[in-house]
Amino acid sequence: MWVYILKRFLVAIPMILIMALATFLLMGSTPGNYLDTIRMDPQVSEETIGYYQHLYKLDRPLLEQFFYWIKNLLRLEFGYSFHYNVPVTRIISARLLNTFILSFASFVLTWAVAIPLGIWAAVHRNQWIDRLIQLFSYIFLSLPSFFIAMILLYWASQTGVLPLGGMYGPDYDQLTLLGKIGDILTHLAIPTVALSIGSIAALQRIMRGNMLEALGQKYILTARAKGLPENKVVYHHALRNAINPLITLLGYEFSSLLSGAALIEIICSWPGLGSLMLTAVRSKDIYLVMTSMLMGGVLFIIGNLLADILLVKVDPRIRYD
Amino acid sequence: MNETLLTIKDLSVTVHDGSEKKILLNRICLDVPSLSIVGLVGGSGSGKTTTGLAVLKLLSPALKIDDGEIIFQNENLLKIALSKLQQIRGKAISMIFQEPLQAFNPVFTIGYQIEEVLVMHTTLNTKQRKEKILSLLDKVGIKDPKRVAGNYPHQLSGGMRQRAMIAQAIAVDPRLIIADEPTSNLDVTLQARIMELFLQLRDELKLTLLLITHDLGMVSHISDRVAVMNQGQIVEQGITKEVIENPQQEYTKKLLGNIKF
Amino acid sequence: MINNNRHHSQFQLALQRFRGNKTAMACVFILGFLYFSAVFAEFLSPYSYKDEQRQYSYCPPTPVHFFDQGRLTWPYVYGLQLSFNEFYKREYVTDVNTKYRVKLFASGESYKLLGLIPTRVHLLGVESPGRIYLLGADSRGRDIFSRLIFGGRVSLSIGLIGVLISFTIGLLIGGAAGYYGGRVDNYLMRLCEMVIMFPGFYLLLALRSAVPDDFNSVQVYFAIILILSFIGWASLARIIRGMCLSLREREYVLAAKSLGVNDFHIITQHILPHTLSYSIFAVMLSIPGYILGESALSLIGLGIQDPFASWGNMLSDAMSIVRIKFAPWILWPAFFIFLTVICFNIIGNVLRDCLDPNLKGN
Amino acid sequence: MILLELKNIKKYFPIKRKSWGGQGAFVKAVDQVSLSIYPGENVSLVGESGCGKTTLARIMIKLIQQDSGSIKLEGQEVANLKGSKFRKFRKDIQMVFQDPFNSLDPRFTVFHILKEAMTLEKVRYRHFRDQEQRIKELLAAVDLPVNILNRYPHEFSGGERQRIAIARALVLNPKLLILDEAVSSLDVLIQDQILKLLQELQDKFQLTYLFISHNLKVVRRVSHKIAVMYKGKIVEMAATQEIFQNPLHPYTKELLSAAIEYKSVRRSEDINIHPNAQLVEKEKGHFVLDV
Repeated sequence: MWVYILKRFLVAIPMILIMALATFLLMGSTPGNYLDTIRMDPQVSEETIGYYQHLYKLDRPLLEQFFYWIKNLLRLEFGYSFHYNVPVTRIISARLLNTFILSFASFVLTWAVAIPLGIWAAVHRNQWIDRLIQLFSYIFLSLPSFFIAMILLYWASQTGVLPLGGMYGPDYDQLTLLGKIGDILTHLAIPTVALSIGSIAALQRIMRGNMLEALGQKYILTARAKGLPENKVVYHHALRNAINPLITLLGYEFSSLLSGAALIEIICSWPGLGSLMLTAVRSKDIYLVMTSMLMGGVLFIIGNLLADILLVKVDPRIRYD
Repeated sequence: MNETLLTIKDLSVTVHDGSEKKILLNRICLDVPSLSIVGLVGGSGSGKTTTGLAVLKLLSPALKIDDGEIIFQNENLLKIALSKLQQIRGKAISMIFQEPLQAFNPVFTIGYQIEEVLVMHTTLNTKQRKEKILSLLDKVGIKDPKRVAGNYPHQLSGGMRQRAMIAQAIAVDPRLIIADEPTSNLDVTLQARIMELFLQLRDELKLTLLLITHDLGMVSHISDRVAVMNQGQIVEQGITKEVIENPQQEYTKKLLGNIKF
Repeated sequence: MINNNRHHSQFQLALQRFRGNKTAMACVFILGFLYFSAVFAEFLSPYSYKDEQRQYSYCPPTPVHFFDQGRLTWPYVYGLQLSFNEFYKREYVTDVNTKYRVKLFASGESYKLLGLIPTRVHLLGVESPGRIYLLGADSRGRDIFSRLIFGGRVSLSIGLIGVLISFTIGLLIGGAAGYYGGRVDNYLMRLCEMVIMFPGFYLLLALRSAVPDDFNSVQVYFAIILILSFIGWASLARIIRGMCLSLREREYVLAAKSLGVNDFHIITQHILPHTLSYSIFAVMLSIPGYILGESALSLIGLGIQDPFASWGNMLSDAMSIVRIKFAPWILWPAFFIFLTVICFNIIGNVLRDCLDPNLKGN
Repeated sequence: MILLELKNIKKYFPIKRKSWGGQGAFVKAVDQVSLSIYPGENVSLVGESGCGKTTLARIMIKLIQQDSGSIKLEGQEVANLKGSKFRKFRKDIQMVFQDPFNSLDPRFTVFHILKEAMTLEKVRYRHFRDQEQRIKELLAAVDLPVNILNRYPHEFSGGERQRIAIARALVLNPKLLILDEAVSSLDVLIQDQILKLLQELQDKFQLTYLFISHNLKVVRRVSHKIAVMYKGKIVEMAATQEIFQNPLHPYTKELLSAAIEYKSVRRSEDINIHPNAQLVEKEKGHFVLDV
């Protein structure tokens, strides 16, 4: 088992580096860099620009900059953010946690709603319930997540029930621990729902398809022929098989969650990696972009790996090789 | 011949796919005397599998049983309540299917799937069930029952899987086994061994066997009575020797012509 | 054997089944109408996308009247007066005595129909001082209805061109990986995984940042298409690779080889046609991704720049709750994104069911 | 003169071992097989799944490359044929595959399927007229109505599709037709018709058949010589009557008793095959693998 995990990481490292190099070259190849924006600011003297230039080796050719960055990386030194003037790690770790919270909340909501809905629709196939769920799944599948976010925010502004974006209430610091959690949860509501509606619809359709396929298999006939009651046949034999392909989806779901989250974060001003990335990209803050790209990639690899390990536990036909 | 265990009288089944209605079984009559092996022979699409599945009402929803009776232990299986029928399925009557790899649930071990029958139909405790499973697997000629019980279906060879399937069928000493093409996917030599196992179990466990197959040669060697089916009708039925020696129906003659030497 | 004289290949049978599905055909009709209006945008829209009237900022949709004191007349519109109420908020009072007839084929801004025929004719319009805002105006008083049609031109075309590019790349890479297998397959699939691996949006932002800032909107438009198709081709390549792997083993491919048919013919005659007919639904289902991708980028200001119109950048106006409250009509572009995306989804799913009857969900 | 001569053909498939090297084990799919097929004398290769009969067939038709061993077609080494000689080889040996629902491209009409078979004789079948005439002639030969030219495979039954596949294989007037389990997935009665059809075609087109099957009963009527294969080796080869009357090798006995009387032979230990055992001629034309 551990050999397999090691192998997966060994394969993933070069991939991330290649991706990082590609982004670095892309970022670097465009004319102008962060310092140009500072130059326009009259108060900043020429020497400080020179100092920064030297410090971050911005004057050196691109490849050298990249290796310089890699060298720091090995020393877990992720470089300096120009825009925020703090080490990159400090900004990113907080933001990463927030993005993780949002992604995880949306993930839990999606799976808690979509799986039972999918099973229920499959078991009541072609009855009006199934048709209704299918209609809604088409609608929610096609509603752009940013539109849902906007409408929810608008609704919240009219009814004042939920906060209008952001992560912490004004009086967050005075609250007790429980109060703090409650506050974050209320702020989490809108972005999570906006992020999950699309994936709930998609997952529900897949779950329904898998259940129908499993119900059509021969071993369901055998289970009935053994005299097992109907719900044991459906919820034990069929469900166990229908879940497996979803586990593989888990890995990719994680990456689409991250990218989906980014957009919603920006709309609901949720302080996550997405909004950070947007400002970094806008201000060409190279190291910030690189590191958040790296973190996004690492998060994805871990998610993928967890999904694969879980799959091996769930489906005996799959081995480690 | 001793009294009949199972009687199928005027069984008619139709399927409604899309607009038209197709007749699958047309007034099927079949008697299965107890302790006998009855061969139900027919080409693909003759309705032999539908007949086998109809006995335990395992037909897919699209198929409708228009009329007919299936009398088993003087009860009409088509009319009794589902809960009562579930008592009979796997206990009094059990089934064996053609493709054991698909007929076993791929994500549960063989031992677990056999145990399910024991849990359902017996009051044995866990330890007794474990022993029963190992003895069943041994009875069907599996050399290493412990390993096989812990294995998943895809880890066994074709012959081994079919033996496990048979072990599952005889788990609760059924009176009747309906075997739908049990050996068609196996190699010829394996086929012969599985057939011998059926004969041995029939004598040892006082079993009655309804053998559904397309291979008239196999049936002529093994079964006591034979029924030949074509396009949803039983064309000819009787003691195997008589039917083989002087077949009345054209279709049976053609089938026989193919295996004469 | 069925011996009717008209013989249909499985693909034609699938199309017949598709035509039988009323909802799917309705979606095809809607999309057809949207694409038609995108092509004839200049003619159908009363005003050009950049025709600003600051004094009509956030003007509500102007009602069109058909009855004048109870009598049916040629449809007309009332003039509007701008006034500020006590909170200095803009208000539009309808000036009952100035009427403007709604003219069909009115002359308006000159343009080149289909880029060829210079003309000034617009489908409908109102004489100059009057303005007709069928769906209201945006912050700078531009007609939302016109900008919607022009915006459609961008959003709808991005979907098609983007999918065409990523489909061709996917076909080449997926086909090569699938047909030749072995190490080629291994490397190409690692490449695909790498592209899929990265969260799309970060990649989108990073690639977008690589686009120089002095690009004008047309260059940005093509840059976005390239970026979106760069992200999209990998998932298509995997689908096509899976298909080629299974097709390669089919016995009719072996038979063709034994009949002396060379590799090129086998690929073009046997492998590609199957892949194409099966990947149509994958293509249909991936178009929404491009449309949403563009809208997302434009929404946060990295996509199509003002004054050009795209459904995404029109929506960026609606990012503030206050504006939604006072001018809810600025949400119209979201409806059209939703409409297009749901049509493609329905068509894609119905196509998949028609092509693989045995894969039918219901 | 021997039509097709195989001289100790070997084909081993490596089993995927864990990547840390070491001598990987091999599946000996085809293990030093020699076989000679004479014109007009049908040979059957009979064996159970995994005995290597299909691999051997695909080697003969050069769909798979053998590790070692020589193949001679009418006395001429086939290994490195090029250009027109290779095309002649392709024309002389054709194959009919097992699964009728998989061996015809569902997108091709019957005309297109048969026309594709003419790729190697473009000159002779340049004009549509010649093509149509040849196709009609072949369809008649396999008892199929002539008006099905623009029909698609999904409109036919299993038996009809197999007839189309046979017609396709005959387009180039092959000398040897390999039937890889060509009838085993068909219904009993249809199997009978196809075997009768093959017997008629043999005289009309001076064909020689090589049957690949897992069941002795099926090939009994149509083959003159039977070779029984087990674990990649031919364990016994003799005239059909000889094999059925007095089988010598234990495996053949087992195969026979299972196929004919459905009785399995109680065998104490596994039949062991010496790695380079050779076929020995015990009686006139009756070869058995020496132990």
